[in-house]
Amino acid sequence: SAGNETAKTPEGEKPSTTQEFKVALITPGKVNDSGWNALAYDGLQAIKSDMSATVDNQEAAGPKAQEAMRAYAQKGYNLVFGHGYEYNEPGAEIAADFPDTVFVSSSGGKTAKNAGAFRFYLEQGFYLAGVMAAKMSKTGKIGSVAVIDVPSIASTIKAYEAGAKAANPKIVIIPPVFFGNEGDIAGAKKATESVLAQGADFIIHQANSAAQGVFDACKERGANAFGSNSDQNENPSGAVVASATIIAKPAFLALAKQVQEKKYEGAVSLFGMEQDAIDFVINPTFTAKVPPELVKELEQMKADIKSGKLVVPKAEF
Amino acid sequence: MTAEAGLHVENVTKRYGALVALDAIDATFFPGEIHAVLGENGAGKSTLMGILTGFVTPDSGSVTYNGAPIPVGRAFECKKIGIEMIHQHFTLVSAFTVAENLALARLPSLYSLAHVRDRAKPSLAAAERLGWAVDPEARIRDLSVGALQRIEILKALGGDARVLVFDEPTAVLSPDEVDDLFRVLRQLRDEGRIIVLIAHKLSEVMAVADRVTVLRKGKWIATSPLAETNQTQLATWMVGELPVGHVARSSGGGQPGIVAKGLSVKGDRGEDSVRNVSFEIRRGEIVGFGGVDGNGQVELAEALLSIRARTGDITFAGVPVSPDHLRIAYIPQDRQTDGLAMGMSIEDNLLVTGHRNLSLRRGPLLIAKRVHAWARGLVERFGIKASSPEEMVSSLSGGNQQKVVVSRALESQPDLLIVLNPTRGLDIKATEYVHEKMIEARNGGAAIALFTTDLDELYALADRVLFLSRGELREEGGAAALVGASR
Amino acid sequence: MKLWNVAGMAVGLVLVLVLTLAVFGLPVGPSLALIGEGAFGDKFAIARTLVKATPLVLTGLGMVVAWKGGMYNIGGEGQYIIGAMFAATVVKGVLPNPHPLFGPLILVAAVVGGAGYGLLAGWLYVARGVEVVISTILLNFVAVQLLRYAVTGPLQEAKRQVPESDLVPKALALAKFDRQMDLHIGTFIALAMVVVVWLFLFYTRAGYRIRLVGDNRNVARANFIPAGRVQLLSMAVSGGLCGLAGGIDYLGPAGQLGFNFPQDWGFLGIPIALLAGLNPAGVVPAALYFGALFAGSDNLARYTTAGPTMIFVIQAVAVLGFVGLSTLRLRRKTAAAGAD
Amino acid sequence: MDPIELLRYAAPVAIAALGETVVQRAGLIHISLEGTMLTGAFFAMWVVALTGSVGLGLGAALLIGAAMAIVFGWFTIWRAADQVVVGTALNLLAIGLTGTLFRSQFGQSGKLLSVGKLPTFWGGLDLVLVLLLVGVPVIGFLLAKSSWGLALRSAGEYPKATEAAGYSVLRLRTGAMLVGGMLGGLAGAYLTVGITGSFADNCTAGRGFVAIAMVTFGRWRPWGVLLAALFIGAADSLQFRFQASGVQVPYPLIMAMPYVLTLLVLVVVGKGKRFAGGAPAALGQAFRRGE
Ligand SMILES: Nc1ncnc2c1ncn2[C@@H]1O[C@H](COP(=O)(O)OP(=O)(O)OP(=O)(O)O)[C@@H](O)[C@H]1O
Ligand SMILES: Nc1ncnc2c1ncn2[C@@H]1O[C@H](COP(=O)(O)OP(=O)(O)OP(=O)(O)O)[C@@H](O)[C@H]1O
Ligand SMILES: [Mg+2]
Ligand SMILES: [Mg+2]
Repeated sequence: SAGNETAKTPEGEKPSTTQEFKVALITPGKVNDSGWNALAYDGLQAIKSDMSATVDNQEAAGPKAQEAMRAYAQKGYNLVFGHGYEYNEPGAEIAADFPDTVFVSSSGGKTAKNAGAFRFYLEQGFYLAGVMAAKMSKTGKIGSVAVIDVPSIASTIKAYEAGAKAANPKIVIIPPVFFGNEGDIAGAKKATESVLAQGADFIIHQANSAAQGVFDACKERGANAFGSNSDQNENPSGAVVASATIIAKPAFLALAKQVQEKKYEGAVSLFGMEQDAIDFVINPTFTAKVPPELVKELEQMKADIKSGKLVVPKAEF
Repeated sequence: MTAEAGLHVENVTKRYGALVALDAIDATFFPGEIHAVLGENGAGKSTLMGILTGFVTPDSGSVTYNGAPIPVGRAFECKKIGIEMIHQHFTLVSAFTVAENLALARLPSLYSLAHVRDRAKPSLAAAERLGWAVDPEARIRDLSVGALQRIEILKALGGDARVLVFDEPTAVLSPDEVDDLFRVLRQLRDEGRIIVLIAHKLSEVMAVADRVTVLRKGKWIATSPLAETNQTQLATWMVGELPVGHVARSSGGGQPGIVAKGLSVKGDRGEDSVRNVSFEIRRGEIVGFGGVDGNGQVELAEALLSIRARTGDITFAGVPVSPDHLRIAYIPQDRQTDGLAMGMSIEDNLLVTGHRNLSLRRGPLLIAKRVHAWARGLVERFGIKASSPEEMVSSLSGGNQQKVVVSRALESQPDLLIVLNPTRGLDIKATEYVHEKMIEARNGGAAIALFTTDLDELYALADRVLFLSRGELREEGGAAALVGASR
Repeated sequence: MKLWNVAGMAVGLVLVLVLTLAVFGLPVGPSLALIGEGAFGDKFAIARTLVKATPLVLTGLGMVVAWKGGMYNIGGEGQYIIGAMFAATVVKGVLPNPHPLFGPLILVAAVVGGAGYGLLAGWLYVARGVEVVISTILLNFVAVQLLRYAVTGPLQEAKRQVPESDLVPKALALAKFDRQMDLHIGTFIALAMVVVVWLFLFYTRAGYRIRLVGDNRNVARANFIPAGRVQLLSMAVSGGLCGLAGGIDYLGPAGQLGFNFPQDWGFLGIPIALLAGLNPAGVVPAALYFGALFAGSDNLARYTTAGPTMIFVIQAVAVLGFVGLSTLRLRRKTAAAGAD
Repeated sequence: MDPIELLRYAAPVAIAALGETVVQRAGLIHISLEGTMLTGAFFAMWVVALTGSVGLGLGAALLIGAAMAIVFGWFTIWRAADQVVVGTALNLLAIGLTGTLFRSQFGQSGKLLSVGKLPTFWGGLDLVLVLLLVGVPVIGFLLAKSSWGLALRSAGEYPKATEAAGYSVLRLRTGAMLVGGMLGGLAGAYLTVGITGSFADNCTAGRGFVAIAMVTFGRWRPWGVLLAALFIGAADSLQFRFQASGVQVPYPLIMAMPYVLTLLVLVVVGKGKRFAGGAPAALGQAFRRGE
């Protein structure tokens, strides 16, 4: 149909076979942010290596977002990931113009025949972090630091707080502090210190590339931090006690396979611990300091989450 | 070459393009004398002084000081051997304190740790010697012009200069300040320095100079001990024979025009530039304001234009001047700063008045066709030498630039026309044409204020002649009045 | 500018580009091919070039008007954002009844918003003596935060879940010619504005006065032209054009407001205006040059590992190369003038 | 907040603004200060990551800052090119250069970096903070009283007077740019090897622009500029405090506060040259000899 007929293969690229499977990723930020965007990039690379697909990625947001989506579709890409809620509605709309391309956004609720969304249930990991923090906090206060107040971030922090409250109703939760600028490590550090100054001794973050600022502040003040998005337990600061991680590969591969096998139908799918897409990993060098009962309890909770016995709260967006 | 003490100028010539600013000038300035240099505007005084002090490089000729040639064209090195110039236009940083300005003028060595206070010391000591009370911490912008002139002089004295060239230091001073300056000049002279003084006012020259040299249109005219001459003689040397006879007098007694009463105006530095003047210009009359530059002409003109604050009344035809019922046109003194947008074309510069011309526009729009035709017409009628009206005004010669300013002002058919030196830089034919046009405007009922330093022009055009001297108006004419001889 | 100079400049800029690619270890041939393909490869690519050039034409025109009036407006970015926010406000207001006839009204709102923000900087200068360069830097920051506030507050989408405004309803979005192509009628609005601004500057009294005041304030003063008011006008027109750019990007390619809405088009108006020699007509080729460069380097970033940051290097070098080449030319000119 | 901590977080802006004070006093506006800081931040981090020596890192930042300043100066001072255009381009260049190098050196999908930091003493002071505290009075004194400062300021006020006094405006301005560039580089370096020990794309986050505004806020005086930077730093801390104690104000509005405050100060100070000093009269104007 129209999309593929008019699209040409760019010169200088290897000649395309009809079977060639092409996947693109569009991120709202830089893929070297060690967080949200980086994990999607890793997912894309997995599609490349495991399915020998042709992959490409571009950073495009705002007015450039739709243009980038169209650009890939015009080139006959089979699957275009838009890594954020902001790609959902436009994706569903553009999908109508490019019936041979599938548009999938990370989070969001709009679907079409060839457009949909998938969402990582990172709240599960954050919930467990909240439990651990509440049980281990000496000051009885815990907090969080994040880059901006967007729903995907706010929802994880809510889950962290819910976990903490569930584990210890008396725990004091310092409201999250936002530092506003993706790369601003110093800002993240200062924000963290303002939370620590309120007495918190456990901090979780959604700071992406500025996370080092959070860890650094925790280390200097002898507080504990949780890693997020990826496994940050080995951070040289030594302040990370555990990480709530997204394992992007299975989700990305699963979606790509569906598309390749032409089985994709616009849907909103959720990837959580059940799909091995989310995990909560305690820092091995820290295990000694964690009460064995707590380790056990956390393992049990993971199992309960997987079995559906425990449902972690999450916001819709 | 004489090894005599003093500063010797021999056969110096300086050209600017076709203009010969100095034509084979010889002059000698001796230690222990105050040597005045006289001449009309544009006679070449500043150019000669610039050559003496290294700011201007002559085309030919030599300058020696105590037998040795000076570092020609290198002001900085001239300063080192003790030759300093006090400029006509101050080079003071207005945001700085007095001490900072004095320090800045002392020979630079950026890395010396010398404190501002230390570097200002010699100048401040000189102030003390001269009996001037100077507050080193005062800001330049808070000072009166008289005080500024003193700072400008002190800058030079900080370096123990042996030759001091003063370019029109009295132009902005009050009589008391002038007297004080002269006291200092004499004191400096008595210390054995060479003092060169440029002044326009003969009375001042008579009061202080030991010797005078007169230049006219770039030529040496005379050098004489003061005792062997008098004001009339000097005036004649300066301006040549006085023109006599008038052309095309107005019939006189036109309708009432502008009446100014008790007008006082401040200059840019807050000095009293125009003091309590009153006069009338009727419609159909050209009133000429003679006098030397810097005596309040620009300030008075701008006050008449209502673009400068003033005290006193100005009425036109009996009602207070207001732009709403009065058309005013202006030919400014300095065409490059106030008259022309140098980055624009001839046509655009004509449009400065033309854009208000109702026949050239429809509502907010300018009608291009008519504008082009109109501009072409002006260019032709005024003989502006240009390939087309689209040409950049900056590529025109000075005279043709002047024609652009003059033509657009005359063309706007003003009720009141204020004109400063309208023919500066114009050739004879163009001058005649401009004069004709001004008379035409007068006959058409315009009231015209003509400020000019050119006697020929003054007498050729003005129906009545007044003289501006230090911001005051005088009725008496003649060469002596022109050069501000009378007090 | 003589045709010969333009050609020389173009060759110089291509050389600069080649050099940059080589310095960063990118294969020059294939990279240039990718850039060329991304900019002109097919109708889609050409459309992308045009769409990218669209806001640049408008912000470039905006800078031309301000700078012609002697106002060093570097607040195009803020004016662009505020313009888009005004447009979004109107859209939110008419959302229950999105009749296409509201389209012009929305763009007018964008112009008004940008003009108001430009006027603010103008007023700060004319009335309070605050340098336009400084005030517009600050106002750019304020605009970014206002946008963030708006999309998490008053302009947030109906469900109040994500920091975005609602998607512009189809009826109000700028018309497109081909659903698969990016090209929208905003591009033609921008081209029309070139003509309008050109007429304004050269065929109206107000435009004439802006040019005159920018060239020599004293002449204006000596001829009863209120320079302050004229400069305010130039800032308003300048801001209005940048605001229009924001409105068009909002109704066209973006379709909604979010944190990432500003893409530096406001800043890039500055080099565009310079490249155009402060001539409205010159803005078109200048914006096309940059539009093609961006579309091309986006393509380079898409299909190589050059990465998005490499694009900035290419853009920066393109501007510096141009400035360098033009000052070289200037110097030759002044050297020739000084000789007589 | 602990005063030393306040100083530490205010230091990047304060150091950059101190340099910018020198630059503006000489009549230039260093629009690419942001980019200069960013390259300083990156190169300091990179050199520390390679060599492990914080001293070398700081040295690298000084050098790269000077290099950026030279490029800016070559265009704007010696070629009289427009300061805004060149500055904008150099800011782009800095983002591109640091981003590209960062990726090529530390991986496409990024890495949280942690490199060695400046050692502290006396309860949190470090070499750079001491330098800042010493630098403010020293630069203040040099500007106000020394030969160099006097000549430099005259170049920012009335370049013709500078030349009449026998100094080269072009050289003075180039010197000022070197100081401004080195301090800009150092300011960036302090972010990466002083405060965080880490680098991320665009980690200066607009501090260079804030520094430019703080010079105006601080009325072109080193002490004033330091106070302005501390004020903004304190406002920023307060802002975080608000958030952490649950005060409900939309945080973008809080983040706009420093800029709005600066604007308000400028409106109040306005044209009043007399109120604690005004802008250098020739600020932002290119100087061409013989005009
Ligand atoms: N830099 C220059 N370029 C071209 N012409 C010049 C220059 N400097 C002076 N002239 C011309 O040389 C002539 C002599 O000028 P000069 O400044 O010496 O006159 P002056 O006697 O000092 O007059 P005034 O009394 O007005 O100061 C004038 O015609 C002037 O226009
Ligand atoms: N030749 C002139 N002489 C005296 N006053 C003038 C002259 N030309 C204009 N003015 C006055 O200067 C002011 C500004 O002139 P301008 O041409 O802007 O008036 P305008 O036609 O009302 O324009 P606008 O539409 O900008 O108000 C007005 O008060 C006008 O009366
Ligand atoms: Mg003179
Ligand atoms: Mg009017």
